[in-house]
Amino acid sequence: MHLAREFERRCEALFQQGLVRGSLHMCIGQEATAAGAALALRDDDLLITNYRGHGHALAKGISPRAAMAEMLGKVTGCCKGKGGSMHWTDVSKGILPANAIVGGGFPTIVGATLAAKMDKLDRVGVLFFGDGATNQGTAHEAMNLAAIWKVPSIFICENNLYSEMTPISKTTPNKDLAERALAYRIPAVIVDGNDVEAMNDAVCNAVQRGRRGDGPTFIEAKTYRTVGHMIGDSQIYRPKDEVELWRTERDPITLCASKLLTRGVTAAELSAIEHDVTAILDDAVQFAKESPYPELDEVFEDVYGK
Amino acid sequence: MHLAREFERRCEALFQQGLVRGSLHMCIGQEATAAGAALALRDDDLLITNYRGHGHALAKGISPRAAMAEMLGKVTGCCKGKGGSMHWTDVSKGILPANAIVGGGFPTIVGATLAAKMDKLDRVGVLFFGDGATNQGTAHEAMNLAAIWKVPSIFICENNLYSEMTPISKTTPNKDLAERALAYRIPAVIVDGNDVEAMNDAVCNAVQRGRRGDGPTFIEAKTYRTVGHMIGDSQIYRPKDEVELWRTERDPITLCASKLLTRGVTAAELSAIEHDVTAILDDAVQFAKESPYPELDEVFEDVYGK
Amino acid sequence: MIRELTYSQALREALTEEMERDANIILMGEDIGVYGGVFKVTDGLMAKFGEQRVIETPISESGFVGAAVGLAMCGKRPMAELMFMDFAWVAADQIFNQATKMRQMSGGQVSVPMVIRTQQGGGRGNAAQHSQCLEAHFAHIPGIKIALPATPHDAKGLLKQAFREQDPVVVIEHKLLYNTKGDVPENLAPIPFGVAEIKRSGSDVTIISYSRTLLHALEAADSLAKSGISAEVIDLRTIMPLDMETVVKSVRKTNRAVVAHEAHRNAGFGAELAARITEQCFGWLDAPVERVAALDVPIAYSQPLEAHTLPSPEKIIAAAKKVMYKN
Amino acid sequence: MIRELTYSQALREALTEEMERDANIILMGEDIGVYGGVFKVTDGLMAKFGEQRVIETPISESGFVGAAVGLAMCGKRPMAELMFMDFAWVAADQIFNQATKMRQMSGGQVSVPMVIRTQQGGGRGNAAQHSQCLEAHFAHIPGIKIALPATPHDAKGLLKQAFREQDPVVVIEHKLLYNTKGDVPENLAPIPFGVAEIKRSGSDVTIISYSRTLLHALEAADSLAKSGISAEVIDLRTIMPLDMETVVKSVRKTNRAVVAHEAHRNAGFGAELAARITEQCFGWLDAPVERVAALDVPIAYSQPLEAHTLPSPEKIIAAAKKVMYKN
Ligand SMILES: Cc1ncc(C[n+]2csc(CCOP(=O)(O)OP(=O)(O)O)c2C)c(N)n1
Ligand SMILES: Cc1ncc(C[n+]2csc(CCOP(=O)(O)OP(=O)(O)O)c2C)c(N)n1
Ligand SMILES: [Mg+2]
Ligand SMILES: [Mg+2]
Repeated sequence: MHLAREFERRCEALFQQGLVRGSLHMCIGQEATAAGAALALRDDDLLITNYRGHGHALAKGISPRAAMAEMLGKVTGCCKGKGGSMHWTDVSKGILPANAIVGGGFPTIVGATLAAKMDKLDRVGVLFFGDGATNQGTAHEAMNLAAIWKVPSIFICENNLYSEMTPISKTTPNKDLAERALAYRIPAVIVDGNDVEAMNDAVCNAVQRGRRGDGPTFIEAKTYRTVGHMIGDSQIYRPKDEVELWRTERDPITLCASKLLTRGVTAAELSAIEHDVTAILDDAVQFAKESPYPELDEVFEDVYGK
Repeated sequence: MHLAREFERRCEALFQQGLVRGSLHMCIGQEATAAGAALALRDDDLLITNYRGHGHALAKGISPRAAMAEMLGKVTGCCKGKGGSMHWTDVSKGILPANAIVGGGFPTIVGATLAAKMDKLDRVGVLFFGDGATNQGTAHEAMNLAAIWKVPSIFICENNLYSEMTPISKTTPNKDLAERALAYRIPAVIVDGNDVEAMNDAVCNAVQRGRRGDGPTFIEAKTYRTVGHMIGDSQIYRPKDEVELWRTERDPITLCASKLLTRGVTAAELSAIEHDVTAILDDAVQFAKESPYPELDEVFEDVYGK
Repeated sequence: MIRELTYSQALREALTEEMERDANIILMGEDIGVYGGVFKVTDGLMAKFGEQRVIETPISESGFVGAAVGLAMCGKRPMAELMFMDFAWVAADQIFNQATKMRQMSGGQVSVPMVIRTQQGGGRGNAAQHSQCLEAHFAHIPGIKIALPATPHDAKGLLKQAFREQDPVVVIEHKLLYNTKGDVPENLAPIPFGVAEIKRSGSDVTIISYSRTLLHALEAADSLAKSGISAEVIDLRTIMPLDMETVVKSVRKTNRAVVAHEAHRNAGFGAELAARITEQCFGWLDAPVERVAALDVPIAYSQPLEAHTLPSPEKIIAAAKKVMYKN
Repeated sequence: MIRELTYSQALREALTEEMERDANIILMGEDIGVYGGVFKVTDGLMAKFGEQRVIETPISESGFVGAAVGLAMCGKRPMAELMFMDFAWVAADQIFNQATKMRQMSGGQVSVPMVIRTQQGGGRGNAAQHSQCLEAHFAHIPGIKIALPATPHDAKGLLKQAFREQDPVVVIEHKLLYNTKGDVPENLAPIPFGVAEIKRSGSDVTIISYSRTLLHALEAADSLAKSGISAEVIDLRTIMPLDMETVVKSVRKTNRAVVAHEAHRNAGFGAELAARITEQCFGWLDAPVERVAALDVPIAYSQPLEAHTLPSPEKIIAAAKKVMYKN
């Protein structure tokens, strides 16, 4: 969680310097969904995330160097600089290309887990998506397919109450998006997405279901991004005290840290983590900055196979 | 109902003669859904149907002459011969263009009824679609929109157990498709679609809700087509006795006739209807046959407005 | 009096004036209300016209584009905003099978006077799923009109006209144009569709373009002038309807043509233009029509790769020199 | 030994042989199982290969085309059948934003070796939403290959090859070809993509075509021969990759070219062909390239209107005569 948060803080700074381009969507405030889920997964389990997926991919094990180099568009990046922030991929860690089309990853995770089922592998596939994504038709088509094909897809909805700048109350009559999954008879649970343990429990259960061959699970993780949808977002669409509340009282990292302290982890141990993260990111940023851009002819590569 | 059935029988014969082209999708066995619904509607209420929509449009008042001429591609057809069987339109009767893309009409009926709501008209809009159509993403997007915008859309699902040649058990985990609407908190009812009175009751209720401003309703009409999906369908995908059962014991016209007889309508009155229908259709076929084809330059008309 | 506006201000003015003129105009799209749209084009319109006329939609492009078709068939004049052109594919059935065909399938009984507003293009590091130019897809399907304004002036005039058409119109903006500035007179009339504008006259070569690439073409023409090449620059403004008359007249004068757009080269609209120019100016052409376009590869995130993929003034200059047989 | 098969038999043979060869091949589509598909191409395959490998899907084109993308990224070779090309728009995001871009966005880490099989075209009275030809849309987006077989022989050979490609391939059939017959040798090898075939040689004019229109072109060539005009007919077979070498060689010999397809003319693939031919044969051309294509109007149901809209041998003959400056 700390790695994800600090990674994005670095990206933010690099964006201001003009080194990170495009749109930068940060997951600050939502890191527990990623950490809780990833702890339940093996390397060969699959992950498809979206434009707000840095936390998920880092938790699943993507190299911070390759990820940071990707942010700077360098040839050493995880996508050779071609994908940028929104398309991180690391097949060796089960991370399939992240998707920047809202709802776009739904059918893909169903296919990916169908492949696993056909090959009698016991791996599962996790899809992360937002509350807004449940309003896309693909979400429904794919959940229905997952249900009838009984594939080990784990649909994790990060319900952060807003799709971009629009509050959920304007876009759906449902308060709980888990209702949507029930329409396909997919078991659905609602968890506190800012509680990394609760998150982990829910995903562990889903993983077990999946590995056992019992089919898909839907997890609605209630959470909140405490930063704008993207850099530059003025956030005029939501009350400042709502943000403040989540930022102070509901911050997943703080919550986790306090829990750990009560359980006997020392403050020194916690700040050791912070130091490690700083070292990792110093290294990653330096690596990324020093790496070269791809050669121009590289554009013709990876369009078609050889 | 009788008109619809006999109309299609004529079309079938004309198809065999090569006068009707394309694919012909008949609604034989399902006529009660149309009749029951149309009786609940005013002329200015809207209807969007699909490629299997002859019954709906005839019940809603399309002229048999114009409809038959359309089947023959004549300039006197309801769409000047341009639309054919799958796109019947009669705006004067509230019949918007029928849609041949499965799921295609969902968003359109929502927009059409939103217009009515904005204009403070108390008219409603009915969409007919099949069980298979509920698996299209548009169905879900549109139902969600209808729910949040509280528009007077009436979604009538003709669940005839098959989407083309595929039984519903293969394509969805749901037995009752009404479940799908509940995911958007749209009130949903299940009715015997072969019982014209039950159908009418359900639609009347939905119409009242719509006119009152209470928003959309979903009606699942359980029914069955006793003919192939299209002409030429060998029907190898379903048991013969299943078809026979529906054709004999569950036929909506027979059921309705027996009910009427028990209620004092005479056999003579019933056969008078049959005679009327024959006369109407004789006239329609003759009119259609005698009508000219459109001039060739007509292809350039109705592409853009003037 | 000269009045400078940005491209987005000009668009906003068009929307405001049209909504004031016609109560049937309704705007629909993601985040277009309170926030005013991610590119801020609809800023303030919800406050002014209310939530009934400025509707913040769920992320359901098929759903709300299709709803616009229904609204349009029932007497409204909806505008559906696709935040990025790339999302047109999510709504493609509703655009291409529904909106464009309703009039014809019904034998003229219904019309679908709706506007799709969207923006396209690269140059900002948005990568492959957020940088595409898709006007050729719209051009291939009869039943829709296509405007691609390059300047604030034309953005306002064409968008105003879009709301007066009887058919679906797609107004395609460019993400890198929103902050560009230009003169927009106070009482600008709608600009009729199908009327190209000669944005710069010249005698040696005709450069035909639209949208942001038009600015590249003008820049190229400046440079070319310094090398003694006089380029005429035509802004098509709408590609459906297409003003071939202006193009043909110019090419018959210059005997050389370059077409330039940001969409991919293969099966791009430039191919149509090149084909038509050749068909209508065969005897006049001193060289085959040159096409400047994006390379036929997905748009990469990395800045040097993206720049290498997209057209530029330099590529237009090279093409113009090529048709002049100069280096 | 000569063996006559219909186009659908040839396709079925290709599927059978490929599925026997490669256990990773999976077929998905509507009604393709027990019923064998509405055009009967997959008849018997479910019985032979089981429900695991021949999957009858719900009517969820985005869903199952997208599932094919996921399967392909994970080592399978799925084929997704779109019953009509017109439904490509329902699945367009999954085709154009996902399947075609995954390899590039991931920097080459994944590949998407999937096949989309579909059929397109008019002539059967299926009206505007079931008669379109959309190959140009596929051609405009890099990352996918496009085959359009005109004969049973090529249908089998190209479909077999489609399952050996490393990338998404769309195999576009034509609804009026399924019952056509032709020789298909017993052990036909896959036909490599990007190799056009001269289906008839000639010296006066080159007619370039593909899919069903190729048959029109051959018919036209027969007629033209009777008027003393010797037409060379090239079948492109795949338009991505595109074998310009064969085309250019022929046009440099005949000095005249007609391109013919059933898709709409405006921004159709014929424009690309005309543009490329002109670019590469400018000094050789005695006349501008003529394009034969569907009129730019939605396809009507009524038989005379539909026939008037679509290309025909007569229209190709007229075009050939035009480039010969004869009537
Ligand atoms: C098809 C499509 N429509 C719109 C967008 C623009 N967009 C990007 S993120 C986003 C909001 C998504 O909201 P949600 O699903 O709740 O996820 P969150 O960003 O809150 O995590 C939108 C509308 C897109 N990328 N794709
Ligand atoms: C998008 C799309 N996919 C597929 C088809 C082909 N098709 C036409 S009817 C049909 C079956 C529809 O089944 P259902 O919704 O149950 O309606 P029914 O025909 O049984 O009334 C299919 C697959 C189509 N027209 N549109
Ligand atoms: Mg959200
Ligand atoms: Mg059905």
